[in-house]
Amino acid sequence: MLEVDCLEVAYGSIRALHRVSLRVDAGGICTLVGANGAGKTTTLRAISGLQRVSSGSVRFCGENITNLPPHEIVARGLLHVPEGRMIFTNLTVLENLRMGAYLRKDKSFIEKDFDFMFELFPRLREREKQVAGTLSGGEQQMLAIARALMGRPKLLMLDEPSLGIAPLLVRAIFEKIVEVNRELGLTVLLVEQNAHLALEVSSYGYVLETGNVLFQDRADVLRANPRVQEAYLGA
Amino acid sequence: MKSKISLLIAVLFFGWLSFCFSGHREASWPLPQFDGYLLSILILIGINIVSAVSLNLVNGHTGQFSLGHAGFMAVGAYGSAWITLIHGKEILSLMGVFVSMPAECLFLIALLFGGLFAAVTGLIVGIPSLRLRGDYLAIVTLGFGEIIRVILQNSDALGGARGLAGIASYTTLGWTFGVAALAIYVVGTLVNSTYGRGFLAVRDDEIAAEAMGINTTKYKVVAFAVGAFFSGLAGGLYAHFIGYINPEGFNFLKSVDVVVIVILGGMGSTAGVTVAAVVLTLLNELLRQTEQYRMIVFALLLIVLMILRPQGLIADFGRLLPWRRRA
Amino acid sequence: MNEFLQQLINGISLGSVYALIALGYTMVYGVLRFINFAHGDVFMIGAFSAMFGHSLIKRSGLVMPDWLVALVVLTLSMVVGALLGTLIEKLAYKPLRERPRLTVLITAIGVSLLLEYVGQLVFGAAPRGFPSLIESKSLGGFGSLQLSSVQITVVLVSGGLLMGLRAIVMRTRMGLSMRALSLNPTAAALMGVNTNVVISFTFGLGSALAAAGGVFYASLYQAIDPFMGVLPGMKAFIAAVLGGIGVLPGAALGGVLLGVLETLVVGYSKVLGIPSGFRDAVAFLILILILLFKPTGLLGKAHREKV
Amino acid sequence: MEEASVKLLELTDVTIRFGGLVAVSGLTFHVNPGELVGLIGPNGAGKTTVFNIITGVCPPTSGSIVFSGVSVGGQRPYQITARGISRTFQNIRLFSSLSIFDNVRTAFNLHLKNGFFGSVWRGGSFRTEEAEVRREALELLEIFGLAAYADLPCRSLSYGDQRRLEIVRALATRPKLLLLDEPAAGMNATEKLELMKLIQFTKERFGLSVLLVEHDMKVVMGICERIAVIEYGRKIAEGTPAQIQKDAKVIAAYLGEEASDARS
Repeated sequence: MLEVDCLEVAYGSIRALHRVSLRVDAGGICTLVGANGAGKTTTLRAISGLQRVSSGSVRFCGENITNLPPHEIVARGLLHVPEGRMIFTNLTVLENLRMGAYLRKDKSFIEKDFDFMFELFPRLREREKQVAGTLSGGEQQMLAIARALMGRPKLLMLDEPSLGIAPLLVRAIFEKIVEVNRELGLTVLLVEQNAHLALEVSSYGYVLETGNVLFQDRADVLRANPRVQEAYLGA
Repeated sequence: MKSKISLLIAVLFFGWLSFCFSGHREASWPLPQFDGYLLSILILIGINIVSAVSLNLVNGHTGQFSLGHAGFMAVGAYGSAWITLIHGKEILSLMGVFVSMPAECLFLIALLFGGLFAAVTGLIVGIPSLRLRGDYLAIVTLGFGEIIRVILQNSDALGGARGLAGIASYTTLGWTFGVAALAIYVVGTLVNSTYGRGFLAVRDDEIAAEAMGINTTKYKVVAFAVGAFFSGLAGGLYAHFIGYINPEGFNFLKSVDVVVIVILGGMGSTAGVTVAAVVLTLLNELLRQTEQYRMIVFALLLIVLMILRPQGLIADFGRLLPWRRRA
Repeated sequence: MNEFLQQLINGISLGSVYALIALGYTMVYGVLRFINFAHGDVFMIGAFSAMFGHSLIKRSGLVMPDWLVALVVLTLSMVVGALLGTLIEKLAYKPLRERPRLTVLITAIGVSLLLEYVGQLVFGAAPRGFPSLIESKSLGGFGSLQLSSVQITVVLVSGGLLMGLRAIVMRTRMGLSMRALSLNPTAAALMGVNTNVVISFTFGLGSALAAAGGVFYASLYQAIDPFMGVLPGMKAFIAAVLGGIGVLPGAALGGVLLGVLETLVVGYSKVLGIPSGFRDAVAFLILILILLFKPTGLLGKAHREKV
Repeated sequence: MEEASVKLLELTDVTIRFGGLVAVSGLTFHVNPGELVGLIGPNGAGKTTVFNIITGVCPPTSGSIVFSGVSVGGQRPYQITARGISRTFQNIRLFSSLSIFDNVRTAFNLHLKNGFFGSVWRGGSFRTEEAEVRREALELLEIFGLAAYADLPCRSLSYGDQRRLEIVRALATRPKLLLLDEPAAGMNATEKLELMKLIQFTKERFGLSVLLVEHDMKVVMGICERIAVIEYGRKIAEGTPAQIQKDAKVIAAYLGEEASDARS
């Protein structure tokens, strides 16, 4: 579904990504793990058009989307929940969801999808009219995911959904991600520092280090890989 | 080291110029006699060098974009004219007994008074506004400049909107280029020292500068005061060159004139700004017949420059000099 | 008391013009975080378009009721303003999207000077009389209180435009994307918002309001010149800062407040012991005080720099 | 009295709020002279905020900060640097328009005797001082292997070297305590090994204490003598690397719940 080929990104003279290649197959959950500064976020930003790619290509559903502006990539069904959630703090929860459906024309279905989101995340229904900035970190993350789902994506990219969220909620959010993946058949590309949890829910994984893909394998194989454990536990 | 050599050459050159013209409005040997028009252009060039080099310390080296430069020039112009015009006779009669060149001494006192008064104004404006950054600072300094103008307009003792006329023509090429040499020397040496690199550090990254032990507020205030002092001197030179000043002559557009020179020369480049002062003063003269086109040209210059070459046209001028070329 | 009410009315009518211009500053600041220095000159162009539009209609021999002429002229100048605003954005500011804000500010000063001096070249430097679009008559009758039809119309129509703007921003899809963009441009782009289109629209809308402000200002003072936008432009910017830059109701509040304060200072200059010549300094003094003591403005919120 | 003089830096019950958000709450911890302490925690736990509190960038809402027996809470960053705390930044903050040499030279500002008038007058004492600064700056650059590039613009350095230059610049302020904010970010395995050596070398060579914020466990566990773990702005554990690796709370919060059974 998503094919990234030899992606290179440079900030000024500093190269952030060196020829990163990865594939995400339809229907699965794929994880990118790696330390801070390894280039995970940059990879997602390059895929969704937020960051200019200096060489290499990104293909989505067979179509070349390299260096297209973000709104055209969104229009093709690739949605990105960015690091730090980036919800619209001064808009209400409902308005945030409405923004998620920005490009959709099917008005009646949008209303139905609001209900679906509120079923998926009941906490959001309680806060429908509230300004999103007043939500807790976990609720904001749920809102960010729900907002992206409102765009009816084919592929959802999640950047660090556990960032700054209490462990109990992290569990809950990961369960939702799995639920969405199973129920809607939605493909997910996940970036996560909590490698164990992320690999537990995923089918396939990539380990990034300083802008390079270090390993790639089935998630359960990666979990058993001593070098992955070492990187995360420092043992 | 090499930049110090070019600085020294510049200072020597202007010093020599000022020596040639000391005490007279006309040139003496070894320069040819200038006619009045050429002379006045040269003096205007010198005054513009002073005000642009001093504004560059604030806007370029320290990165604090000020749009109120004309206000400080006004303070210097009015301050010095107030001395020569209103208290001139008293001071002259006091000095006449002691010194052989009373007029020059009077002018020196007047210039210094204007400059110091402008510096104090700079401190008053600077200390509160330097908590602000970027475009906010620009607007507040513009506001202070306008307030200075409005105060002058409404002070009857200084002629109100009519201004002051009949100011003695003390400004000579010697004085002008003497002050220009001083401004270039002070700004040049300042930023070429460990202490002075602090100005550039403040411009590059204020938070990192503070973390490296630099009192950023103090640096900004010093830049403001020194910049205001020299623009005050420029104002004093201007007043005693034209002989007539009014508040309208120091409006926002006057500030823009100087800003254009600094931007064209390249913010933070003393050599570039000096050259730009010469070029733009000449351009000004060329376009004087077609005054209505002059500002259009300047405006287009600003826009095109910002889009294509924001570092200025002549910023790297110094590197073109043979002794500064690097392998 | 009557005199105070009179000053208040004068202040509110002037203030509603400031409010219209201030909205443009605030909207542009909201989406692009820079001060569009040329905004006051769009205001000037708006006034000139109204003047030419008016004479065009008169010369064409079309018979229209006065209110319709006024409406057509106002609409025309707003359209011209909107086109000019989007054009300026496309040519001068768009190439600088990723550059430091100061670069954009300097460009904006350049654009402002360009409009003023091209205006001077085309229209001449001397002030021209502005036609009365609506019959100017006194609606007095409350003792010595003078209410002119022009003042009332200006206040009412400005109020209407403010309501219209509020409706666009709060109720339409475009308004939603404008708000989203000003809160977080990255997230807006990730929702599928074409940021270039929204930015152009914001410039157009703000500039149309400035043009309308120009028509009203000219109607109040009945004279226009190429530099008429400089001071009202700066004052409107100050109004935007006073109300909290980036906050729409703040701009409206700041505009009216500034208009009233300024008029009161002039009206009571003798009592206060300040020469009326300080009228223009009042606004700058307010700016300096507000930036020093409450830099976020009356209705604004604080931003923090990330280290 | 006796105890206070033993600890170099001591934070007591430090809390900071931004608006409604409590970023750091009731944090108490210390650094002893000559110690290398690590500060770890998940992303967004408030580690960089702790640095910003210590260096005066964000003054704490409540609590006390004592450095070398003097309370430094509420002082401006440059004053705190003058007392002997220097730092690097998570996202490198060099003076981008200055050369490598000038970046280091600028950090000597604090100790200059010649100010404005000295720089303009350029008398004997000024020239002696400039020569001294030059010598010391080059010496520092020499130690870190950057002297050969001294005149190049700092932007021309590689990422790892820019981080190194930031450390050199911080050392030029002659600190007693060096704060390093994620020095290993963006480095590969070899560079990280070099960095670890560099930090230990720097600490010994200049007799410093070091407080290190770092994500890379290998680096932290490898060189720190003591580690404090924070989560949601609270300290949840403190101890030697070995203790921290066994701490159930840390494993749950930081390494992921499944970490305990994945290790074997």
